[in-house]
Amino acid sequence: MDRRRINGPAGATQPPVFDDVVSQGAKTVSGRSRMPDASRKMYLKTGVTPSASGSAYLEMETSAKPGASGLKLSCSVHGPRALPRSAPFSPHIVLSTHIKYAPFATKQRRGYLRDPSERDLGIHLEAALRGAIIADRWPKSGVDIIISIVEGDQDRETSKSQGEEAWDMMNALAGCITVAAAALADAGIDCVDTVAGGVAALVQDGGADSTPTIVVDPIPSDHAKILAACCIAYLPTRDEVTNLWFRGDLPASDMDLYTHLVEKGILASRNANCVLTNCLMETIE
Amino acid sequence: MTTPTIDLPGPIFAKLAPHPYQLRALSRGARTNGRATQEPRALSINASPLSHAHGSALVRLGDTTVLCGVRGELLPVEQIPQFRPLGGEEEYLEGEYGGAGGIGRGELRDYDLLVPNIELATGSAPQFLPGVPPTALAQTLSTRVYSLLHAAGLVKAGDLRVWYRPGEGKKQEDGGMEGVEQEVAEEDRVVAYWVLYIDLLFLSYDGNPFDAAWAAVVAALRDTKLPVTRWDPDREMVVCSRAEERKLNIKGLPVACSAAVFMEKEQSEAVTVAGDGRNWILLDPDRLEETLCKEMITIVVDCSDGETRIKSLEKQGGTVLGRELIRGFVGVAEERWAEVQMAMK
Amino acid sequence: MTTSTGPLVLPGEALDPSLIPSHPKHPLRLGPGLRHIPPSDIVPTVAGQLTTNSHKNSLWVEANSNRYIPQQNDPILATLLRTAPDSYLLTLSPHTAPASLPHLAFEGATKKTRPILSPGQLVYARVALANKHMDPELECVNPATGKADGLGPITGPGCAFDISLGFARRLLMARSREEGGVGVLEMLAGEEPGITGGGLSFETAVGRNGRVWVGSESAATVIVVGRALQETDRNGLGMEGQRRFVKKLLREMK
Amino acid sequence: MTATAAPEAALGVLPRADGSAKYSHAGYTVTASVNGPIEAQRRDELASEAHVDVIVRPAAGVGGTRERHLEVILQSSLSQIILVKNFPRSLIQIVLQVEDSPENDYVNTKIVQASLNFAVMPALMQTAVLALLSAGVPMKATATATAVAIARVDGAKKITVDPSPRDIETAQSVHVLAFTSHDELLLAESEGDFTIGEWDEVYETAKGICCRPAAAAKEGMAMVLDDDDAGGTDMRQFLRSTMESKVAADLHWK
Amino acid sequence: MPREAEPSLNEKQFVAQALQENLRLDGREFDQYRPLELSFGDQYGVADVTLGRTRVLAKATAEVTVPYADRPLDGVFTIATELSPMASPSFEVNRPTETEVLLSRLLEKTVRRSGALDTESLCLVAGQKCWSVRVDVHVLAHDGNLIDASCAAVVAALRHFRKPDTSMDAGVLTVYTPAEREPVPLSWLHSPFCVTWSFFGEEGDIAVLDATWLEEQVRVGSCTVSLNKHGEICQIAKLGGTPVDAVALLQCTNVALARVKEFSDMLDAKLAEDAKRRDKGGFMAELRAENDR
Repeated sequence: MDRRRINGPAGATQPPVFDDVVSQGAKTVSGRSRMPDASRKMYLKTGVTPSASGSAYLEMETSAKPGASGLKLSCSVHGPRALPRSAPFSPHIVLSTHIKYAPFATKQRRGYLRDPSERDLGIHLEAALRGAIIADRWPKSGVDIIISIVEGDQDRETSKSQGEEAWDMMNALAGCITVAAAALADAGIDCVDTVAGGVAALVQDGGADSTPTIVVDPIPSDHAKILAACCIAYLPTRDEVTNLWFRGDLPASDMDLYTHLVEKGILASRNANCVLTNCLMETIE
Repeated sequence: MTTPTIDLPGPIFAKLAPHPYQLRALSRGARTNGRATQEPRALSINASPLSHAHGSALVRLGDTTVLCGVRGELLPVEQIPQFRPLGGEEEYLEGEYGGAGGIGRGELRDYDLLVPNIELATGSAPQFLPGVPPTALAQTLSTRVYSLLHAAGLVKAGDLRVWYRPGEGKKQEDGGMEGVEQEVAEEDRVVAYWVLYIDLLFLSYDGNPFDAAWAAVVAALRDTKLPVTRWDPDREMVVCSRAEERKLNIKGLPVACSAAVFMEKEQSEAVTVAGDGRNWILLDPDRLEETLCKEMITIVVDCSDGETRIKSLEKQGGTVLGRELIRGFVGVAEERWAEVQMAMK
Repeated sequence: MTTSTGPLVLPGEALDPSLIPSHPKHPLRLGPGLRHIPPSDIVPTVAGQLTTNSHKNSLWVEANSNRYIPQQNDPILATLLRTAPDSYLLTLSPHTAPASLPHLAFEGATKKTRPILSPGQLVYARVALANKHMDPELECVNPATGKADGLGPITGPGCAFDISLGFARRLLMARSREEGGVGVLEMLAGEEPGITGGGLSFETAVGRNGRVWVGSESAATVIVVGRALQETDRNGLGMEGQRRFVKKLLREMK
Repeated sequence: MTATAAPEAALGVLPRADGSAKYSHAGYTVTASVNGPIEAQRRDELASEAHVDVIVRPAAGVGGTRERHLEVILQSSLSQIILVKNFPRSLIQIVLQVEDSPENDYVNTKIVQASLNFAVMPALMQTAVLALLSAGVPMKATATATAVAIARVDGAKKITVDPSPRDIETAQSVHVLAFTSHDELLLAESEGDFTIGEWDEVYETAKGICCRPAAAAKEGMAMVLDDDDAGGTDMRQFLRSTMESKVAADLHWK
Repeated sequence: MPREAEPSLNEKQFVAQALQENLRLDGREFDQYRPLELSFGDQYGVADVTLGRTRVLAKATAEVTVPYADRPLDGVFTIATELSPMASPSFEVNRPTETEVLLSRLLEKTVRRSGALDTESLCLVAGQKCWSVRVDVHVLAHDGNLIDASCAAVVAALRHFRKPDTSMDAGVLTVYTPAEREPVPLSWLHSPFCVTWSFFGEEGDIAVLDATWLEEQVRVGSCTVSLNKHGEICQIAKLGGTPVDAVALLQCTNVALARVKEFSDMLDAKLAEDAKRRDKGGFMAELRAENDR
């Protein structure tokens, strides 16, 4: 019981149980409507939080499947500002990243306290950005990067039944990286390059024995099975990867599969990067 | 404090000496944000931006942006320790809206069926960074929304009840407290309640949080559709239909209207003593103005059915706003109501 | 008797002009509990009894309280907190910012001869400087004469007792018995006829900050004096009550 | 116990606080302590004035958001009447402990999420003011507060002063108003459903209780005890007489 | 954080020295308590205990709740001790000090673990519904010996408390409001009290009861004995401090028993007296309830 919030009834409340899902547990595959290399449409806008030094809002086009909506992210950047006296000396800027799902972001209501998965995302994001920021330009100072996941990519029910939340988290992370990059640029914090995030996955749509294919920007509910996926933070002009998160297992048969997957991941982040640069251009004009 | 003679560039002056800055602006007839004292910022509402919530709304009040999501979850009566079935349905009928025209009564409050919470710590402003427990401001806002929800009787208790009707239609003519004692299994009975989690997320903060938050709550509730439910006796649980949804019956349209009093004297020192200087009533104050004002007022009015009903009045932190000014302010609130009503459409 | 007592006043109340003394020569002097709001308003800030002294042409609000607010020239009984490079830091009352006592503010003190005090030491000092924007400053020497006038670190057996500020003021009155209505000390010292077993030998140092020091070779005496003072203060004993209580104490001592 | 009983107050009930008061009225009993001016903590130190810290503690259960709200309201109102400018960088701490609140015999109360009804506000405000006076904290003015409820009793409008929880349940609107001793509206909190006309009536009623001109009050102490709903208790006179007895006790020796 | 004001060296030395001469600053005997006063509030379950200048208020309340999964047949019983700045500005809300932790632990052991309250009697529907009884301890003024005063207040409050009446029929639980049925007392098994000794002198050979705040700041050690009037010891706590001779401790417990007997008798008397005072009130309530039906 949190004495700083309004706590609602003492007894446990349950999310609604629907007549249809009760009967059938199996998940429906809507099937992918995009080309393997095509990312979903992305909407990006900076300066949504004027009082912050920089901010950005990102929205992913909603996928066809009802109930599963698009990703909606709001990011604000505060700083650079002097570190508190108590903090130890730091020759470069100290990034603190904070990612939080809104209570209504997912099918299951989220609590107000950060859970481990949200912390993980924060750590990945931190790693992805550290490679992009010119950190030594602000010694003894810190910057806060705060992202609210207003709407999660997937409805968690399906991802739960799949038992693989990670795929959602990867999509979320890719978005977070891109929106954070936009917000940083909006804050005028010098970066070596515009970093953007992208996801590629190895999916198996046609039953167990079909040959798996690689797609970018996957939506788990579109695919029967996701074997593996990787989320990549990538600096296009320098051709550098600042963060790579791989998960799943690749069939031993094809040695190059991993490399292909990463390449596709980079492709995905390139796609995102186009949107990012366009958005930043507009703001300049 | 007097206005410096050297003319600094606005932003710097504002930072160095916000009060004289504001004072100078006002004596020139406009606020630092360019608005007239009685001029609110435009309010835009966009309904159901969220897909996972049962109802939602995004409200923009100038640079204050708040997102409200309403989500229903089911609370079986056996999960309510202090639950007390009343008699037949007749009993439930009295006191539909939060009860007997009175406030602080009925199931809504007793069983905590409405759970509003406000989150400011989203980096919505430099002073609201995450990782800290809700500030006094956040807690105060949540409480105000909570009280107003009940006081204004916005939500109908009936909408949140889940009935089990074994013999559809047929009713016992039996009510009263004693009705409780011989509870027959075959009677129609309430088996569960919907609990509405009303979560408010500030994406951008530039003052006057309450007006924005309250507008978002009302809009989100008006947007809320709960799935139609039935009690499954065999599985002993409430089952919802995917196909059918029911809108909530939201009573009236209460609109919040806030203002702050800016005193000529920076220090509230000379309050109550002659010559405490000029003062301005700033409608819909922004972040800077809030920090410069101590006295605040919020009036919540509802003009839906012709005459103006006041749902809440909160004035504190000063002695400028007396009876007459408050009476006058009701008029301002009425105008605001009309504007917000348009925005709600 | 030049001081006359007026009615009860509450903060912010308008004063009846007839109560404000108007002395031909002396300027009007406002004492504690009043503030002057230009041009001509005099307003009470605390609840108490409006009191005037037509002779000094002064006006103040008589009240009692517990929280000491430093005033220049007040004698106070302070506890040493710690030592700073060139001054000692002392507490006048709990939870307040410490007051500073320069190392050289003692009788005949030089870099070499200054007294070395250890934390916890009680010091009887005078408030040399007090204003709301600075922490108060103390001295243990009369700057005019360079004499200690009884100020300085408190040594020898004895104990300090907490009393109300009003009571401290009464004890400090020139004729504390007649004006302040405190007789216990004389009674215990045996200067009061009809009280047997008096004649205790002890010394006292009263601090305006609501602390009184009682020193004596005999611990029993210290305790009796201390209790007599606190009882008189807390239970508001009149002369007769004091007499009775003192007798009781002396009986117990036997 | 009964809601119509006249208010009662005792000052200085907490021996170790600078000021304290116990106040019971309309079924509420609140004890308040005031400490200050004391040293403020870094985080809430104000350069030019004292920080007024208000803490409200429910009788049972842990305080929640509701208590924070009450604290914020009281804090902003009390810093208006306290002379905060006199004590820069310091802290004036007011702790309000609810001891009893009228129980509603028709409901079994929930405790875990203690949420004080805002009809407790007048009691809190009054106790705080009394405690401040007893602590001798300099103030610009005093304040008085009251609660009023409007109910529809079979069609007719009924205005109830100091409503009981039962009244509040069935009321259409509940109002809390506080006035300074200069008859200015210091605080106004209303919730429910009412018109500005009704609020005017409420205002009149409340003002009659909080700001009865001293002249009327002078017509004898009887006023204090009179508590018919029409007039209601004369809060200002009550405050006065309470302080009179306190000061009389303090200055018994004069 | 304003720290608690330390007494001056002179005071400390004097207190210690005086004790050597069998003298206490307030003239009490070593084994003498300050006058203990107990009063009950208008409502059931409110007890106000003053011990000299120390004052503690305890309020007992009850509500229906869900029992802990691991103890389906037990009710919930909690004692909440949260020291507020009212006791002293050095206490902060949500920042437990050592004093606070110590106090709550001792009350826990003395009252809760000793089974003073029959928690099984609080069970309403096994595993589903039970009473949650809660005592909030509010320290209003702190002039030493919080433990003994608080314990007395808690016990008094619980003995005085009445919880709403309930009935079960056809598996339906009804909790009656006070208007419908007079509330009923808790099923109480025994009344433990705390007696705290403070030790002074190099060997801690001087033992003193009911120390004041000043004495507590000078003492070299302390020991709290909790027992009921039958001489059954619930707990003994001597947490650190100068070692004390075991035999001396035994002596202490004997004296403690005598004190506890006095407390018990005093409490019983007060309760009886209060019951008489309420008798009429109770009757009125009955009437009110009648009219309601």
